[in-house]
Amino acid sequence: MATTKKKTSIKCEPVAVRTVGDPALDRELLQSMLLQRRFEEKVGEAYALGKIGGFCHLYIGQEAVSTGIIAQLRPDDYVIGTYRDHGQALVRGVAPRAVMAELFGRIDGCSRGKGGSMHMFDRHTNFLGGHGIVGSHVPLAAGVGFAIKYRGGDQVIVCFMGDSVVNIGAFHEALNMAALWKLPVLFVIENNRYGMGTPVEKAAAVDDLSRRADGYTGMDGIVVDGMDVHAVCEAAARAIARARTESRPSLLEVRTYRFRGHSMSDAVSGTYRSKDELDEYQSYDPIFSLRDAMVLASTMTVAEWEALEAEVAATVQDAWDFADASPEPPPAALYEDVLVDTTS
Amino acid sequence: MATTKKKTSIKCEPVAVRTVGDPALDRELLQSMLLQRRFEEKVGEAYALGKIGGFCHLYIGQEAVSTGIIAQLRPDDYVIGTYRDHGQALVRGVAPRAVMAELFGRIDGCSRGKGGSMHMFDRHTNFLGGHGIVGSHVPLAAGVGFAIKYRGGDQVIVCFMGDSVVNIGAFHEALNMAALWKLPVLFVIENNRYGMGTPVEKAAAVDDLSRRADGYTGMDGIVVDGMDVHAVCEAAARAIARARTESRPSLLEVRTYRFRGHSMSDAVSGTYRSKDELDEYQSYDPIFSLRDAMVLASTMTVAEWEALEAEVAATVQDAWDFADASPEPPPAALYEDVLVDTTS
Amino acid sequence: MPIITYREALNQALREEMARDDRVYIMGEEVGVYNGAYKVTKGLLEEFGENRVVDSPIAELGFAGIGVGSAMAGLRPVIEFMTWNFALLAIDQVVNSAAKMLYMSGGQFNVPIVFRGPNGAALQLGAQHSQAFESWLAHIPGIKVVSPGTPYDAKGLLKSAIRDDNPVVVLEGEMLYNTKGEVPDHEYLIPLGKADRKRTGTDCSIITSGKMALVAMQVADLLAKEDIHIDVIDLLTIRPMDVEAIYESVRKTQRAVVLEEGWEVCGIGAQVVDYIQRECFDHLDAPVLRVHQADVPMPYAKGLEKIAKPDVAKTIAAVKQVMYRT
Amino acid sequence: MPIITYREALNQALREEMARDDRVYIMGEEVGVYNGAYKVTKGLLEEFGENRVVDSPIAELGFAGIGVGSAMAGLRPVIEFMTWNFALLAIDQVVNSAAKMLYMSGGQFNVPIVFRGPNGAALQLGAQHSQAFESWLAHIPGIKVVSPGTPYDAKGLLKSAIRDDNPVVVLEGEMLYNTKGEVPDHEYLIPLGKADRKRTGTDCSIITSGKMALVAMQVADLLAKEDIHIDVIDLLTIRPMDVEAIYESVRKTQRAVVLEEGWEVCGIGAQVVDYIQRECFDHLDAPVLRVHQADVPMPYAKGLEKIAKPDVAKTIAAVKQVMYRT
Ligand SMILES: Cc1ncc(C[n+]2csc(CCOP(=O)(O)OP(=O)(O)O)c2C)c(N)n1
Ligand SMILES: Cc1ncc(C[n+]2csc(CCOP(=O)(O)OP(=O)(O)O)c2C)c(N)n1
Ligand SMILES: [Mg+2]
Ligand SMILES: [Mg+2]
Repeated sequence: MATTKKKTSIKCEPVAVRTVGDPALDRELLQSMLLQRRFEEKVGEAYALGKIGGFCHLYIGQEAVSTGIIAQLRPDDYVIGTYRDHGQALVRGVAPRAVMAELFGRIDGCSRGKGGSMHMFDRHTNFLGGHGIVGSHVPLAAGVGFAIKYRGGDQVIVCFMGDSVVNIGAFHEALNMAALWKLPVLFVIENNRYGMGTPVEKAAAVDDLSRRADGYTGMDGIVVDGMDVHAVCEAAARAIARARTESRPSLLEVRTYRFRGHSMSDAVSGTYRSKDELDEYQSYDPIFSLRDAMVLASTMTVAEWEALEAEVAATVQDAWDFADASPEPPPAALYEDVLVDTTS
Repeated sequence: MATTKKKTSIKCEPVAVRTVGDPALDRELLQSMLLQRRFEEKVGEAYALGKIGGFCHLYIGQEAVSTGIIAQLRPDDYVIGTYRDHGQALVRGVAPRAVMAELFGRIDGCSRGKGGSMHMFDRHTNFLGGHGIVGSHVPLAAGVGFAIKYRGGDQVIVCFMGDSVVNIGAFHEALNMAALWKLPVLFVIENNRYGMGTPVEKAAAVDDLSRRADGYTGMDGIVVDGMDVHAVCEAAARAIARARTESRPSLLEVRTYRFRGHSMSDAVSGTYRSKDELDEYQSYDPIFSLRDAMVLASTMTVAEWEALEAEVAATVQDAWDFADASPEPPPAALYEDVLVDTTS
Repeated sequence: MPIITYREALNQALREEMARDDRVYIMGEEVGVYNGAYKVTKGLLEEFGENRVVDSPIAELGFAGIGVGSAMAGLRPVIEFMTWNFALLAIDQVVNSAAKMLYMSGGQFNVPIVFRGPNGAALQLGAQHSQAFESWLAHIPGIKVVSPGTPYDAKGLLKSAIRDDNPVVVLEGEMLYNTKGEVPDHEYLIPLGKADRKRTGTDCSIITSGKMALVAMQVADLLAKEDIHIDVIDLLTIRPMDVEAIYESVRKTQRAVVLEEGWEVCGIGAQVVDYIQRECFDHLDAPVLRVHQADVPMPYAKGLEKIAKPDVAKTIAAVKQVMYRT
Repeated sequence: MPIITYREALNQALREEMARDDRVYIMGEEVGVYNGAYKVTKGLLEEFGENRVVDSPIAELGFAGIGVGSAMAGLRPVIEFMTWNFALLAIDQVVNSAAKMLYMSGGQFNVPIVFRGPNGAALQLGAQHSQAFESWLAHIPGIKVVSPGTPYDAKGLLKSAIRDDNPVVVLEGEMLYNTKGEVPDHEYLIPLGKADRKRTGTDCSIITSGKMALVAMQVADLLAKEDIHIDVIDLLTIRPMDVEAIYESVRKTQRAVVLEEGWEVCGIGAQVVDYIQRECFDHLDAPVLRVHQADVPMPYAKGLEKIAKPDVAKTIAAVKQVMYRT
């Protein structure tokens, strides 16, 4: 359940999903999360094989956040995020083929192979990237909110960011202006407890990250359990409605956890976090806990689950095959896309 | 009186001083404020005569802030501030001659004529400048606090800044680290209601600037009437003691007003603030209201006041004469002070 | 032709483009109620309203980013930096967001934004307020950089900058705002990427831009009296640079001086020298010389500041040296 | 002599200087518990404790400023930027605080600080993570800039940087950390401001620094087989630059190629060209050529990235061209 910052408590610490919702919706949520999971597991394989290079940040464990939030958006809304962007891209509707091809650095990638893992973009779904400098996309999100308001539209932009962003200046400058000018932005902190190897409490002098909204009049600060996709849906729906109808920004802290290392070169556990801690959080897996609750409540059969797995596996394999067959960008592409040669 | 942020109220809006304190101390406070006032009036004259160039930001109206706060410091403490720095330099003990010579761009200036109005520095009094980029000296202050703590000292650094600083990233980054690492820093917001021509409420999405401390656990947020030098003294003494003995940072918002334009080219009133508003605040003049209260309470005679005026006038004239006689830096100075040629 | 100030010329450009395209808006510190710190945006708030002339908090990184974000969503922001000195705080948004968006999105998101404001030294503003950043900005692929020296150029280039679908940096000069010049009544644009030969001469080229174009013209006037005829190439656009105009001039004069406001090391002049020696090697009768700011932070003291700055005398000395007339 | 990695060499330098002077401390993201994003600070937290090896939040502007403030108060910080790409957020503190403090305080406050971290591209990190900023930093008076290419140079220069009483920027290379080389057991320092002739030859000079010094050495090896003998000048310090070493080399070889990692326009190479043409004009048999990154943001795709980067083949082609052997 979404709670306001005043009531922050252990309820917002990740726990396993115990409730079920509308069966059809639950199935969609499950499908959306599972696609991310299986897709990224495949990404891990491709990386090991050298088909993907550079920095690659997996989202595994955090799927309920993208799924729960993006599900509340309209097609004409906007989404922007960090380098940990595969999950959001997929949920937003960027084709798995295009995401995989981008990871493979191929011409059919959603950024023509020029962006890579950290820079997924897609004009058709208003997916505005994929940004690599911590905090720097937060003002961009406020700018999109500004443009929406400027035109008198009722769209919304959701800005995903990591927990460490609350300590960087760009975040504050953007929050201040979003609050001052009442921009329709939902700022989402995916608090997965670590910024690389640094625990949140060693970086932020605040117990509850959503309290960073306190310095900004008109900005709601909300905390929600990010392992419970229903809770995420509900909190996001409210904040997005507020943004859409009242043009009011919110800061939503989602408590989650990443099950993999920070990037492909980072150990899963051992240095800055313990195996025990990891195991505990894995027991709250947002996907399997929803599945189990559904099976328990008989809103899904084991056979249905297996069919879902198979369907997702096929999609992911198709993405891989497509990416693998897509050509590298031709040498001439090097000098393309530096500038456009139009004026208006 | 100092009040905490919870009780912010009209009490913290500038009003005239109505109380007196210890007569000897009051006389010192009055002298300190009057020196700043008369010194800067002279600066205005010198500027009009072309003896001073560039940007020049007068402090007139805000003297109770520097006087009340710096009076609480020890000689081995540190002070750092903005481009509006003449007042703080004088109160901290930089010789009026050296400040005036700096303004005149002469070799005997406290920064050898190379800094100018915005960049007063003085090693002997631990006066660390005089900085021109809004917000950028706030991390420097945290760094000095870091150094104090590193060495296990019990000094304190006071960082003066304008109201618009609460909207810039550097401020937040510094506050977070100061709170996180418990650094002995007193952050002082001189809320004179405008950043150039922009009223505070058009720039900061927060009613009470000291609330910007709320996002930082362990950081006290305090508001105080900056026209009442006693109130400033009291609030500063408490915050400085906390920094010195508990190594805890505070954010002190001092409500004040500048009686002159933002800089020499800015009209005193008419564009962004009304003559009426200015008049009202001038009726709370921190200097004359203290004088009047003292005369009323018979802790000072009119003759004593006149003697004080004369003494200050002589000091200021001496500073002018000194500055006027000081040579310009020689051409060779151009290439000096770019790098030191020592190692250690 | 009407004679107006550089400030008015910029103001006209903004007004005309805002009237023409309602996606164009202005954001920055003091641009509205205050009419701009240097009054470049005078009257625009009144004419276009709060929605389109937006007074921002002092938050350069934030509002530069807001500009970029809004451009990604279809607006055409003109972001005013009160001076480029403060833009260092926002440079990440210029370099990492604006300049790279098109490329890293594989051509999907262009960023039609203008970042403008005064660059370089005025008078006695000291070390932190007197910097010229043209070479930094010119270093970055994915943006265009213009640096007008006259009212005519300022208006025509700013209009083109606003219409350009790429990020364009406009470097103005605080010392230029009051300078005057002819500006036609009718609408005109100056194409980005084209230099302007401001004076034709055969003895030596001076390659320059912005505020220094005025210095170059004074130099040309003075030297003409000594029968030395200068070809003055005002680059106008610093990136992409009109190298052909440089080559043509230098191949004719066989001697060149590059005059710029900023520091020497890796300055614009270094790049111009590189182009010249590479393409006009056999035409050169003397090494190309450069005139620039002394390699020190800007001092406050009047006398020191004066000798720190590039000026007419230093430029004349350089011309005479490349002509072996010293 | 022991053979160690570039990473270990830097680590030794830090350890030795921290042991020698307890005012030296390290601050940055992940420098402590994590042992550094690239493990350069490995073991230092354990050895020197939390007070001296400080894990900071992600707040480049803030902790760079904290470094400068602490240096004004007598400490000797070594600030690690996880990469220089992120240092753009902090560049105001480097340029406006660290570099100008001594000057604007009239000589009162020097800032003995080191800003270090990897600069330039690694492999497929894309546009925002693959930038080389040496020319930006070299542009600024009031700082020194070093760019070591080998373990030996890295150790000796970092030690000197830490002892220097001025702000010093140390540009490392992510691709260099695993490279190996001889580093003596005994203590040594490499003076800032002195170039190193890494290979002696008479046919052409290659002037370079940092990671590109390794490329230059490969080029020299390969060309030696064709009886072309390269004089390799590794600048080591980019600011102040050892111009005498450049002049001496070019006066001997009469031909030069400048090789750098970053973008062309106003790059380090442009400045080197300027020095050469100005001081060695009559010695030059051919225009100086430059090798550098393609003038585009760095693409992710492997093949595109490869052709965007300066490399051995491009450098050989440039050498042959200045020797008219194409
Ligand atoms: C300004 C900046 N500094 C440092 C980095 C290097 N870096 C990339 S991700 C990261 C950790 C971010 O942690 P968090 O915000 O919690 O997001 P998460 O990775 O957990 O999703 C760091 C330090 C960067 N990309 N940008
Ligand atoms: C980063 C930055 N942006 C803009 C400026 C220009 N500027 C100088 S002072 C000022 C207003 C500051 O107002 P405030 O903080 O309230 O201080 P006050 O002048 O009232 O003392 C501005 C916009 C600057 N110096 N630095
Ligand atoms: Mg995190
Ligand atoms: Mg103010």
